[in-house]
Amino acid sequence: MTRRTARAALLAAGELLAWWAALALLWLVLISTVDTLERIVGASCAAAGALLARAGRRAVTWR
Amino acid sequence: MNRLRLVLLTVGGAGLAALLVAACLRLPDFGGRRHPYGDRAVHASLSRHTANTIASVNFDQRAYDTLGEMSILFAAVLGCVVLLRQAGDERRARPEPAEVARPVRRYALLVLPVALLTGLYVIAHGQLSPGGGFQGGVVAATALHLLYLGADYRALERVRPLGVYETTDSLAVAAYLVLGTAGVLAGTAFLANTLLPYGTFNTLSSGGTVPLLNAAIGMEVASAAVVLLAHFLDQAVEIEETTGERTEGAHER
Amino acid sequence: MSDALTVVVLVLVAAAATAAVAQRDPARQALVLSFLGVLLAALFTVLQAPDVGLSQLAVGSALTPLLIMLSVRKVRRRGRSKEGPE
Amino acid sequence: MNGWILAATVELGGAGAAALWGVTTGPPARRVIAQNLTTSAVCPALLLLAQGYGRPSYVDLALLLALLGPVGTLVFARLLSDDLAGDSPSAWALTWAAAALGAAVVVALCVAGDPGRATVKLLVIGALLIGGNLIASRALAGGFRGVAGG
Repeated sequence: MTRRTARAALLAAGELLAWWAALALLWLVLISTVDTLERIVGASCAAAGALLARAGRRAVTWR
Repeated sequence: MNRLRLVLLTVGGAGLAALLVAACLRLPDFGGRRHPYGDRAVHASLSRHTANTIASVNFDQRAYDTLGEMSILFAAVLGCVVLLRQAGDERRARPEPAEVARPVRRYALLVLPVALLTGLYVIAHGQLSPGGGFQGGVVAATALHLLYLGADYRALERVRPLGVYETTDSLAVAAYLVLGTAGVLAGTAFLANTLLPYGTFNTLSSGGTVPLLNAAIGMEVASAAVVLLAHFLDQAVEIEETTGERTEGAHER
Repeated sequence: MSDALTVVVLVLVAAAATAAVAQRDPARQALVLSFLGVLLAALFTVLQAPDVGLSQLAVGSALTPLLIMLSVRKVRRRGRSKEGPE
Repeated sequence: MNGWILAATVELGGAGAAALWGVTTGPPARRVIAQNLTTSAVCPALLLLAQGYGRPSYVDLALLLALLGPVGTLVFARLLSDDLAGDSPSAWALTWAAAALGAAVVVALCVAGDPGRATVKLLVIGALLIGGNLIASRALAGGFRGVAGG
């Protein structure tokens, strides 16, 4: 049981991390000049996007 | 009655046409070289380190006008919420699950976060490049509705707690007002851009309060659009009149 | 010479706006309206007003069609329930 | 006026007039196809204009259109699915021609500009435009058959 939950948590973390990395890369492509604040804002926006991506995926397949 | 309406329309139209022609005759020529207002606006915007002059006009030089526009949107959405509420003779039917073709569903799930990120990018860079709170907020709100288009209404309802968006809407309006009042407390004027340092030109932190006001407007517009569309969707998908309920229910299944 | 572009887009916008008014069915009007919205965004870009163009694009390409088509669906559903089962 | 703006004029005039004619006449099936092709007609023109005016920030308009244009077509495909059920509208030749136009413009702009993050941004816009166009065409050609009440 614990093994299964651990596995599920790992999968969830992996999914979120993959989305976060892809979206953060996309943010770096969209902006023109890169500085620290830009990176921080981009990382948080990518995190919001990753959460929404996972929530949307679960909402559609969970039935 | 019909005739009266026509006469009224003609009189009103003629008056409007006369005023428009009179205004057109006094306009400066199209594509001229002299822009007295534009030059002053650009100068003021550059002196406050705001790269996008339009953002400077909207959120600094004429931030009070934007407050009015924001209140209009807020009041309009409030009116729609009141008008489109579930009435006594209406009942709520569970929305039916829909089977959407697989590529369309995958596209919706893929574009959903990309559109949200683009909306946030447009909001955050309002003072640097074309865009701002309104445009980005609408894009972010539209992104959420890809779930309805690519799957069904139940999927959208699962990621959209409506109360949160209603609260965010009000909080964002309050945030704009608080930022304005902070100017008064700091000893200048309502919504005056003197609170924060102007920052380095053409970076995310430039423009003083412009990015903060932009973010407030972005939050307000995004949640207002979500709330508005939620009530339209409720009416179009869920809410049914109870008259002839049984036959209609049988027909719909 | 660059006026040619302005003229082309202005003529297209005028034609599309007239066509949108001339349609009788709201669903078809919504189709022409969304086309008009995208064209207007191009016109604003040509007139060097990208901020307004972005607003028009954001509102006109997906949000307005969705609002109109949801209203059309509601009206049609109500019309069907008034008639009773077919 | 430079070559980019001239290309945008020709592209916008030709494709815009064709789309206007398609969207205002004929059965609903033809109108939604024309509405879908609007995105593929105007988005490359916006990219060309950004290059012609020398303003990289105008590319954001094309990005938003490439994202939201197909969403608008999905709205019509979903909420008009009853009207479209009779003759499922598909015009794959036109769709692929529009995709080729978008690809050609994006490639031309990538070659003309310096390689860098701006090039990647152009490629992202091109991918969104072509992918969205194809998916919207797929949705029109019976992608919402299983949608009844919702």
